[in-house]
Amino acid sequence: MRSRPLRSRLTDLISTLGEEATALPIGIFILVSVIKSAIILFVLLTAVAYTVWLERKVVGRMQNRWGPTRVGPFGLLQPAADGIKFLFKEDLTPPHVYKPLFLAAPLIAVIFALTSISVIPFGNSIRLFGYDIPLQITDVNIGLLLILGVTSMGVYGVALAGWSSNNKYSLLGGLRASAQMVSYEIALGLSLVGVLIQSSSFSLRAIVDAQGGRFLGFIPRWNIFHGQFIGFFIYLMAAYAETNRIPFDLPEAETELVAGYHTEYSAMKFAMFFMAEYANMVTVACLATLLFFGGWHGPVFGPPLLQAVLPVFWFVAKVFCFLFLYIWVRGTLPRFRYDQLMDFGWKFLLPLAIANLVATAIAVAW
Amino acid sequence: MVPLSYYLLLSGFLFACGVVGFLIKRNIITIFMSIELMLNGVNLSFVAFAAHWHALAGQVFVFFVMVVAAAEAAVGLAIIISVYRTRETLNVDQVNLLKL
Amino acid sequence: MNPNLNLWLIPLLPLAGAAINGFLGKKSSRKAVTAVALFFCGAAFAMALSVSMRWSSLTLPYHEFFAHWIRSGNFSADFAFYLDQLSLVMLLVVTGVGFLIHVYSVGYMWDDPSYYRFFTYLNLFMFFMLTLILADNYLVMFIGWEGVGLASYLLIGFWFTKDSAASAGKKAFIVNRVGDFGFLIALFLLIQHFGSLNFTQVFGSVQPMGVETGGAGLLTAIGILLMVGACGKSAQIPLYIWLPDAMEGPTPVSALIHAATMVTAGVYMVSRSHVIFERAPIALTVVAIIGTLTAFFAATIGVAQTDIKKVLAYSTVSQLGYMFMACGVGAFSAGIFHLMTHAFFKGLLFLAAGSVIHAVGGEQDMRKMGGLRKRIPWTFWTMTAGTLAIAGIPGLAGFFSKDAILWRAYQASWAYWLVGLVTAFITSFYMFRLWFMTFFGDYRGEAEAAHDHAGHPAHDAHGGHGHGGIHESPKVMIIPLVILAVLSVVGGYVGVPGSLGGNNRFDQFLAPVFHASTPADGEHTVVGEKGASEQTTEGSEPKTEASTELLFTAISVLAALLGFGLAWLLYYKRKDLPDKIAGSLNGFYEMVVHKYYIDELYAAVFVRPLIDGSTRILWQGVDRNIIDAAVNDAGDVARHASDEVRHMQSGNIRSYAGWVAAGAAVVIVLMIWAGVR
Amino acid sequence: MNFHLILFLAFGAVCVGGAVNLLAQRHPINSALSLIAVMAALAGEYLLLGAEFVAAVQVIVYAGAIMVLFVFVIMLLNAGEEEETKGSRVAILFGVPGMLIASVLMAWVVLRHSGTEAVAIGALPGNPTDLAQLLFHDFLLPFEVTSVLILIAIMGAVVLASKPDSTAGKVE
Repeated sequence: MRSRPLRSRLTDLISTLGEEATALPIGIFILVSVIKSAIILFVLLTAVAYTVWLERKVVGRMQNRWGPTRVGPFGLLQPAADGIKFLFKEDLTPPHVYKPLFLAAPLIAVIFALTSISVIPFGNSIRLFGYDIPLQITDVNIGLLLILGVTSMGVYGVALAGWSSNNKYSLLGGLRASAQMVSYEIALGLSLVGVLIQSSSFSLRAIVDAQGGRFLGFIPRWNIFHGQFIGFFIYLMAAYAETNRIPFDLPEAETELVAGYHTEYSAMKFAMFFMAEYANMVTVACLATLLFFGGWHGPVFGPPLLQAVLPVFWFVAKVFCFLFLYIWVRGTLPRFRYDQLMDFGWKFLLPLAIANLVATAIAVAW
Repeated sequence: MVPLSYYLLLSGFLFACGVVGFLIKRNIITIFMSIELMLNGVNLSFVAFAAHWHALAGQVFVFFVMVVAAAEAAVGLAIIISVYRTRETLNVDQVNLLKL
Repeated sequence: MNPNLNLWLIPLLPLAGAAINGFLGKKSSRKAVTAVALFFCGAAFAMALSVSMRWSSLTLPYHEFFAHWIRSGNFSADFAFYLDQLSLVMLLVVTGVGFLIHVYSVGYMWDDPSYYRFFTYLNLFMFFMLTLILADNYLVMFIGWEGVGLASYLLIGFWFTKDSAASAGKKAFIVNRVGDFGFLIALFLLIQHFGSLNFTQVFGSVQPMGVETGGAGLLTAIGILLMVGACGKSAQIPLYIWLPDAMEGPTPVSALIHAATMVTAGVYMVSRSHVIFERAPIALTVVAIIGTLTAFFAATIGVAQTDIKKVLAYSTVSQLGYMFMACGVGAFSAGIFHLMTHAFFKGLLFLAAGSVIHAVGGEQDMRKMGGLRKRIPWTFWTMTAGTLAIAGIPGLAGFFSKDAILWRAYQASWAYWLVGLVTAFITSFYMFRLWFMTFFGDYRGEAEAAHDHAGHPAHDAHGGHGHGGIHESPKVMIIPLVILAVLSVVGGYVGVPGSLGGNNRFDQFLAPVFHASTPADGEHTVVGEKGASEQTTEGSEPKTEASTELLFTAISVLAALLGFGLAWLLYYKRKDLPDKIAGSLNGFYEMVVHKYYIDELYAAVFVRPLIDGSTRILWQGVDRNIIDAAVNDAGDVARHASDEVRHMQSGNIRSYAGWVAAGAAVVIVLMIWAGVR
Repeated sequence: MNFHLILFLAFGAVCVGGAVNLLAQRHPINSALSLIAVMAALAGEYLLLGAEFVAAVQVIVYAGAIMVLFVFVIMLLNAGEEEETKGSRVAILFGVPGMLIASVLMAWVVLRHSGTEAVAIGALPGNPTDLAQLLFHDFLLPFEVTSVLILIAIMGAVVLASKPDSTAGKVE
């Protein structure tokens, strides 16, 4: 795409943003993009809501109780009820807060959380109405970097919320969050470099494409089986920390900090943090799937319609597995101490990530 | 198409804002941010020139500037913390003695 | 092509010895030190001998290149060695006599606590001296030149705890610096005018030049400056004053450095530069006059000295004067001949004197000796050989070489000859005076009684052994004496002049060096009084002159015998006479005893004004009122100015930033202004 | 007007607004957020200039790491609003006007002397492979030097920021 001749200024501009420009007329491109955004937003928010439901259910079962059961069958309508509840609760703003940032923080958190999903491909392109439409809002050739950048901005939401609340628990939560996220971002980024070296591209689609095929006829050629197991391990740990999930949920450690950075938040503002957290979980799970588990690759069979849907199914299934893993870990593991968390990040994960990087580089260079 | 001079003007404006910020701000952290602003202004001109002359080396220099900025931020903020620890102020006008 | 002679080994062997002894000697036994020193020195001698064995197969001059040293523009100076007949003679003399003196020193210095240090220095000296001799250019020669000065300084001040020795060392060093200064300027002139210091190149450039007649030209200047250097090193008027004081060093040092080798470096250097001198008659005349005067002057001082080593020291100065006289009249080969024989007999004399001093327990005053003939027969007989040789008694080495010089001096000017002859007479007189005073008559000292008490000066390393009173020296000291005595006797036969039936092989041997480069035939008549000498080669002297030469030989023999007779009369037959004569010659005798008050004169003329001038003008005037004042005032100005300016340093960061920004703005405006204009 | 120019102006407006806001705000956290906005907008400008990788790194490193540090420090030290103190007259009297004059002059020079040459989007491939070739091959030595620099900076920061008594305790 970099050597493509310049056609018009507009297509040119868009060519830096996505591949579709040559395939679609501009009007339809915009239309399709809007539709895709809407669908994905809807799906994502639904997924977020039902991840919460799933979590309550699974953790409940793990703790030998039922979880939500009253609203709808199996409590399936519980997320809707929760949403309504959040919307109608009184939106308190404590008097001592720094108001502009107190209001902006949840927005920042949720916006960046939702933005990062935009470059995630869910499957191969499908043909609709004679056009090739990729299952992705936009395919940027530095997609992975973009996700990293956007998630790294997400820390501001937490940090600013903690600070603007003007409350020592919140402040401590914000400080912990920013220190923790900056620290683990390094390990996270380095764990991805191994994958990047193997696929030699930043484009998520290209990375997934590089994972097609099999070893020995039956082992999928996913990166996790392709020498990146350690990379995946590091990624998983760092991702837990980045999303402030147990066992790294120090910023909101209830036993110490009441509720950490969102102690002062209530109603919809609190819901936004909640959404941001689960959206981030989904993003991270998607990323893990794409980078280490072959994305939408999986057995494809059956009639054409099934063939079109199966890749998406495989993708969603893998993401679901990750989300389940999150919940499972939450139900199982205790919380780290803060110094343990920092030691783990700097003294174990980071050197391990560097070693993995060096080993991968040597292997590839061989 | 945007003329190179626009980029240069923007870059110069950012730089000048950085200098002025350095001069008029009293909070040592803000002063530090002004420096980052200057560096960003310079980076913009690097990238613009890289595009203008079709020389990728210009972009490489941006990385070096970023590394220096990162190093500077790390050390500078550490200094700020230790200054604050001893003087309990961030106002540079009150930090004008080398000894305590 | 020439075979590879590995000349570099010759100087480096002693250096290796010096290094080993210097670094390890302190912990080693005396025997080990002795072995190292003698081995490396002897190896150098063996190398020199092997070189001379292969002499006939060599094409000369022989060059040996080792490394580039200085390369700057067109100028270059390399580490390189150069070997021709002249170098070979020097080489053999230095290594041979040096080795013998090393052997002698083993006995002489055995009891000295700093035994290893002595041999370290001695080997170091050998290294520098050999470098000096073998140098391919003036710069390498200068290394050796300065190096022997250093070694000499170290050895004169060997007993540095003794104040007089330390200051004698310093004196030698400082006086030498004066001469070196002249030498250096000469080198600079050479570089400026010939762009090189390499002997071959310099002489190659000089050779086509004519003889400078009308006044002083470049070559004259260079020649005189070189002579200044030679004066310092070879103790000529006016820079001879350090040599007598140098006798503070151990006697082997006096023998090796201040008689046989180092002091002859000046003669060697002048001879080496003969191409320059031959074209600068004024410089040659200066050389001749200085040489002649020194010879006479030093000899007269020698008459009145009572210290046995001082007598020999002045004798050395005097003999060096002879050598310069020879050089000055263009008889370079005669000078070198005398240099060689002098090395033999003066080395012998010093060593024998050392043996005498050794025998009488460190006493150096001849008035307290006497009658030693029977007690120390070996020393007596070897010393006799040396005395006869220096006095010019026919058949011994000194006779031939001195005769050659006098004959050539006469050819130049009768005045040189006359002074030389008188000097020869005086030389004979004071040498036999020494001989008589030391070995004849009755013993006047108290060494018998006080031989082993600790009262006598600790120097000259007598110490422990020889408790039995006056005694002969150990064999290790006697053997070198004997060898040198033999050389003193027969050494002259390599240069028997034609008039005595010989064919002067020495002169012929050196002829390629000295005659290959004489000025072109048309020029030499202009040399005037020296013209005759340069025309002729001694080996082929016209027969008509042979009888004349014989006559002159007879006259000088007569002078020598006269000196002997006078000494016999005064110091053997009528011992009361000298005091009477001294009494009658009251003022003059005092003057001679005090060496013509030259040291005092120097003190008055140079040292006092220097000290006063330094104190009054340089220190209190220039230093305090100008230099210090300038510094102090500059400091005051800076302090006052910064007192004003320091208010700028408020400690306020923004203030600094403001200055920087304002300055940057000014620079930017200037740049834009310059660009727009 | 064209699309490219519109985007440039939009990002540029954010830059300018952010920079001015940085100066105008009294509270350091607002200044920091303004600076983050400037940096993000600059990343957009880099995209327009075809420097995708630089844009991404700008966001990750500058906005995502360096500025987080700033915010962290502001939070840690609980920095309040700027106090009005009598600072330096020099800065106000000479520095600011001088700088403004110089800026105006430079702007004038840039406008007067630069031609109508335009920078096209995507004209320069800012793709990571070519950049890597430059960075790890042609500029290897500077790269290594900067890595040493940053290592030293890390150590310096650790030493500086660690509490004096805590290090003393370790020595004992």
